[in-house]
Amino acid sequence: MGALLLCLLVCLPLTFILYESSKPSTEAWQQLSQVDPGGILEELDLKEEIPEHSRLYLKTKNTLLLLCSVVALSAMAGIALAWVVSRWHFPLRKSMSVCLVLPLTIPSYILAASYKLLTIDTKNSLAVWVRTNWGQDVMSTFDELWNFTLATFVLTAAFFPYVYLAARTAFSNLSTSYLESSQSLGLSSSQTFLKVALPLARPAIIGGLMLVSLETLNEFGAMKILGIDTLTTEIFYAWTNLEDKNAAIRLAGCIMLILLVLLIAEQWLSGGKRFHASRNTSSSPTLKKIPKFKSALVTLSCLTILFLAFILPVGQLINLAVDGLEKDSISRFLPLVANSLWLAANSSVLILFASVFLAYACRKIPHWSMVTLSKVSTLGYAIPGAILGICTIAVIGFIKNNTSGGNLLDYLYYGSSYGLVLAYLVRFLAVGLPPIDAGLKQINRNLDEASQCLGHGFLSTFFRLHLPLLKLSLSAGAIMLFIDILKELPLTLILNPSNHETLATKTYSLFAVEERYTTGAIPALILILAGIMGLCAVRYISRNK
Amino acid sequence: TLYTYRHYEADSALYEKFTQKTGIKVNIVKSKADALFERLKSEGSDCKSDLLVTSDAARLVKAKNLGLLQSVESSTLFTNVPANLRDEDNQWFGITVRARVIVYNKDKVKAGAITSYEDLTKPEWKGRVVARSSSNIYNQSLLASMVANKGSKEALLWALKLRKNMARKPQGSDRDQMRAVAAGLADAAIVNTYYIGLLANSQNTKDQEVASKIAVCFPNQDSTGTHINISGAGICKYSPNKANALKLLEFLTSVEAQSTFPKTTSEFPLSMKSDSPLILAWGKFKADNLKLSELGKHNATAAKLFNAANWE
Amino acid sequence: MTDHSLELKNVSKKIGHLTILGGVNLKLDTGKIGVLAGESGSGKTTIIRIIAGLESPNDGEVIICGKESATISAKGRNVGLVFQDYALFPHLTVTQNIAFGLRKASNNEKQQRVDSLLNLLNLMDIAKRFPHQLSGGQQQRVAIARALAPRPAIILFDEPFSNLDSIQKRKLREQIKTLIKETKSTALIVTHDIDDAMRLADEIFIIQHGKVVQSGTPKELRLSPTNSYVAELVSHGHLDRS
Amino acid sequence: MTDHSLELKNVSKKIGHLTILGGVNLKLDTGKIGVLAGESGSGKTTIIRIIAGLESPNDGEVIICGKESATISAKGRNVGLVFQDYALFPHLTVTQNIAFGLRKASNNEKQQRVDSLLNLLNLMDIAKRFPHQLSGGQQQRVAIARALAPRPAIILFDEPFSNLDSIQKRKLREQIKTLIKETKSTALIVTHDIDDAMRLADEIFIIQHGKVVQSGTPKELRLSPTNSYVAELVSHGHLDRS
Ligand SMILES: Nc1ncnc2c1ncn2[C@@H]1O[C@H](COP(=O)(O)OP(=O)(O)OP(=O)(O)O)[C@@H](O)[C@H]1O
Ligand SMILES: Nc1ncnc2c1ncn2[C@@H]1O[C@H](COP(=O)(O)OP(=O)(O)OP(=O)(O)O)[C@@H](O)[C@H]1O
Ligand SMILES: [Mg+2]
Ligand SMILES: [Mg+2]
Repeated sequence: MGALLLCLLVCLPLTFILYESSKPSTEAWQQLSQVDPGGILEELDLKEEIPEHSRLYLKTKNTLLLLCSVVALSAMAGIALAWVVSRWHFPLRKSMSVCLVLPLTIPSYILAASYKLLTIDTKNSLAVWVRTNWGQDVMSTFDELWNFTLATFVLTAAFFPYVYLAARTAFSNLSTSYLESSQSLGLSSSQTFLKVALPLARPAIIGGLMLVSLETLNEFGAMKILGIDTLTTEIFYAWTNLEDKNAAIRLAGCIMLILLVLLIAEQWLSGGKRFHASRNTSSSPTLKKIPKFKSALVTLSCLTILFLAFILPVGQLINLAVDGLEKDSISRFLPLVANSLWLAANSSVLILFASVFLAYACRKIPHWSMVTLSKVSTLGYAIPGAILGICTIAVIGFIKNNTSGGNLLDYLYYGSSYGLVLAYLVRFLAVGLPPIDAGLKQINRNLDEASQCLGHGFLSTFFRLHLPLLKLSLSAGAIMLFIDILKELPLTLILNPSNHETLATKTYSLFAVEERYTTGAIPALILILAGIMGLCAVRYISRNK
Repeated sequence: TLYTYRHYEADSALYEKFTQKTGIKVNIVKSKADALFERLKSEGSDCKSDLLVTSDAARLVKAKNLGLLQSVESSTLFTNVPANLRDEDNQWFGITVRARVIVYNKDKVKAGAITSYEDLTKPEWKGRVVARSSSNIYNQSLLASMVANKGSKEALLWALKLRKNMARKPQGSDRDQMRAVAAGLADAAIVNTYYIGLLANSQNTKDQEVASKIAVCFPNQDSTGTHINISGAGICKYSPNKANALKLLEFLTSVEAQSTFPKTTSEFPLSMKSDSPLILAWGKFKADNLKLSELGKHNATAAKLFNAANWE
Repeated sequence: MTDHSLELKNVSKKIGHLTILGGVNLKLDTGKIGVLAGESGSGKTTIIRIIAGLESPNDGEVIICGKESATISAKGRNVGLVFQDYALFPHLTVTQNIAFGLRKASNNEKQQRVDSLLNLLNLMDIAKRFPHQLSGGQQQRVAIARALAPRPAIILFDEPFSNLDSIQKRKLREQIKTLIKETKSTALIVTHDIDDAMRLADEIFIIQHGKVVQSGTPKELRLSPTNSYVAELVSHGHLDRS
Repeated sequence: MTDHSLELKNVSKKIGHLTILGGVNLKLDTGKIGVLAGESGSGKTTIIRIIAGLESPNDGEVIICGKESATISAKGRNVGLVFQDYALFPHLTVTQNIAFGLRKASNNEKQQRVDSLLNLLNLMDIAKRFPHQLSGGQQQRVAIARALAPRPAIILFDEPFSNLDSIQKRKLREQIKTLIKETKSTALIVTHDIDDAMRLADEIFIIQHGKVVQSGTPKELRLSPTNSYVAELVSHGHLDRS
């Protein structure tokens, strides 16, 4: 019942999107979906200028290309690192295992900006060199290729920790006896990985990959900075330039269509064989000893990835901030820290509760409708935050005009930040739910039954059995939620009450709007630091629980 | 409450100054322009906001057309803000001015080689121009001004030819265009004046280097004049504190406030006169005295033309 | 005296199109020990799970302590169950596992009960360990202790001695027998070991293909088996020696 | 003839401060069946795991097929192992579980081998099921089939018959005995059932507190047990009948 209510809350903006998309198409939509819309070129006898493909086709192609490459790369990096960290013995393993989550703390647009700053000179001189050698056309292609590669790289660096975290949790929850029996049947460790560990960790990994896809699909800032056009940038184009909200929402509908395909694929991939681990997990897996040379190599690759995805951009920020500090002081940003942390912590806890609740409902009522319901409630993440924001505003307006609950809504959304928390809930359920769902799936149902037979009810079983066993998954979810909310921008920009700024909005206004990198680097660094603090806090709490 | 799209730090300082002077507290909600409009629309008569501040005249016209603003009669405003920089119905008023100019690489282009926006469409400029994406409202307003001045066919041809002369796909910010010019990737770019100022005043040595390599040309001095635009504000239709809002708006256009803009954000004051060294160095120029409300009218057309011209 | 009896009336269970139980009838009086025997896969565990309320039958009645129990959840049945694969809680120590079902007891009572069970099952040395640190037989004994702890009216054992060595098994068998007789609870034991069956049972139920093919005291089964399977099964038991 | 002998020399194992094995000596010739018996928690599983290479001894030598095997990983030992808790792969069907160790075989060979094992262990009806859809005894038989599939030189069974009914057990016992004698592989079987031990073993090793306290043929043990524990243990076996 509560699950239904939760879904309803999430579905309101979604329904709004569906409703809007079902309206007849507008002129702006033609602008997007046709070559030579309105026949302007044809009228002027400029037929040869008519492009081959419509905007929509090109952007969709871009989006899908980017999606595929980022997802593939993140999967490779995330899974490989998680496996190595949870099963092999090499120098710095423990610190690596923690540090590889760090790239998550950098907002993707900051990563993009910082890489753009780092590479722009190289790119420009390379482009000149390419032109002098191969001519103008090649340079154009080179330029686009470079942007695309850089975007793929930046997004991968920003998002692979989602896969890493999910996979690491799954791998450490994996019962050793499966791996041992595979070994005793003569399979090498790489075969064991492919045939046993990977399939068993698949639900969790797919959850992580889903997050990466969602993030990639609705990435706006980084795409703008790196000059890549995707469906999401197109949404904003339709909304602000063509001044047509309907077309924008229709585009959001397109993205959700892609997502629906992904969701069905996910269901198809993991749904056919619904299995539950039939073993209880045993703690502290034995780490595999590997040759010195190999372990050095592993450490080195981990360090390289960490360097590229975290140390280098942060170093760049520190460098900028040192310049900025000459003119500015840190103190004026400090009040923002408390503000942001409070908001992020509150919302994370709330979303975590909601996620546990939903995942639990699915376990108790394994009916397809329940599962679908829980899947639908994660769709909120697919919509760009800004669109979700205006949909929320529209829904509030609608409710206020038709009912008398206006004062409460006013208080929630304009007088306080609770409305923002609710909006976060709609958006970030997709971050909280998968790790917890996957974690719950790894708990043998036998244990539930044993607890029941010993006279424990629903709640008691949950608190005494599931909560302790879910510790790892919960902390992974909490880390992702906390950091994600801390970074969240478009929703916060649209829905925040007056005089309410967070580190993210501050950083954004300095970094992206004013392009004042030196001053902007200060709140950016504080933001990253706050993320790291949150990470430590979550680890601390989960250790002592 | 003030709804603003301007995210500039310097603005906050001005609001603080205003509070000191009058004791009126200013609450700020920063957001993207179109999100602000949505918010105002949804609030309707139950409005929480008094003053709407945003950059680009086209957006202000849009706000007016959406019925979000109200007319005000204020002699102070009438004297402070020139007629072409405010609304005919006095619903919105300019606060600062920026011009959209052409910058070029000093080493590669002779001074005087470019005189107009149209020059860049000539065949000899093939592969030598860069500009940012058409989804940027500054470009859209520039094209809208051409539609207003010369009609949509000419405007389309201009966009089409310029797009073909571009060295690369439109991308990045105005800063990036200047960097490309400095690096020799292209020889000319279309940018806003205050970006040049921000680059030149930057603490970053690389930025300063870029600024030193480029020169500014105020185009179309012999014809329509250089395209200018404003940041402006209007009082919300259902403002709960209209009197205070008006005071703030008057303060923003006052000489005291105006004199700060050239220094902090490198924007022109409404009077176009300033003792800021950079702006002095650029010298006087003839600005397009098209009524800015015209821009709003042709904005939608401009967007379609860009689309037709395949200028992403 | 409270009624701890157990009765299944025509219980059947299907999973998909597969009939796992096809009308099981079974009756066990208070204080008696029943044994379910039968070949692997014949449905013994399923019967046990239905009695415990972990699975609901497609048809038929389950009467526990005189009450029709279809509507009573596993939690409310006052039935203890030793799982075939133990299902020990991996995050709890042996002591905590055993105390898990003692919710209402005071700390002192808990302590006493756990201690006496640790003693009974010879687990004192490993009371502080976690399940993954135990040998197979030790895990099995913890599972038995855990099920006994809340003193359920009816105790169900699913292959409780499969991982114990014969000496220990014999000892435990006698202890459990005494315990059940003393507390006047009812027990239903699944075992593949006909020796166990013969020695423990007041009544034996032979299951074949999801049905009770014969039931009776060990002697009865021995003397007049209904079919060759039962005959072969009981012929290996050592009733004579007990 | 290849040398499939197995020898442990003074193997000891500690976990933390706990001595689990204190110098185990054990020798088994090619083609022989050895049985490890002993009370629960005495260290039988640990010995098996050390031989399989899943655990490394703190001290002593493990010699498999004539080679010192400390440096050979579990993968390279050509040793099959039936786990006490089966450890079936939950994501694979019965067929896939059994075929798991057959990597180098052609598809045709695989098919044949799996079929013959399904037949041997009477699993044909449930070949397409997943482990969680199986009864305890069925799971156990799948585990045995999986270990036998790659025809390892040495097969280790950890309580392989604990969940099987006596009729099936007797049948399987004989089949495995024949199989091992035919293929001239070596087997080491852990069992708590002294009956099994007496019938299967060429050599029995009695483990007590992490040490081999006596070893010998079933007859030898029966006739001259070294201590009262061994005496009690073997007295319940039915050597006479075999
Ligand atoms: N990780 C561990 N930490 C501490 N003690 C352990 C650990 N693993 C096993 N032991 C102890 O080592 C001893 C030997 O265990 P092992 O599993 O070899 O016994 P076993 O002979 O196989 O017993 P069973 O017949 O009950 O299976 C047991 O007392 C067990 O409690
Ligand atoms: N989820 C399921 N899907 C399909 N068949 C199932 C499922 N669960 C159990 N079965 C089948 O039901 C039958 C009865 O299973 P049950 O576990 O009750 O047997 P059992 O008598 O306990 O056997 P054992 O002595 O081997 O434990 C078996 O043939 C088993 O394969
Ligand atoms: Mg069973
Ligand atoms: Mg064992």
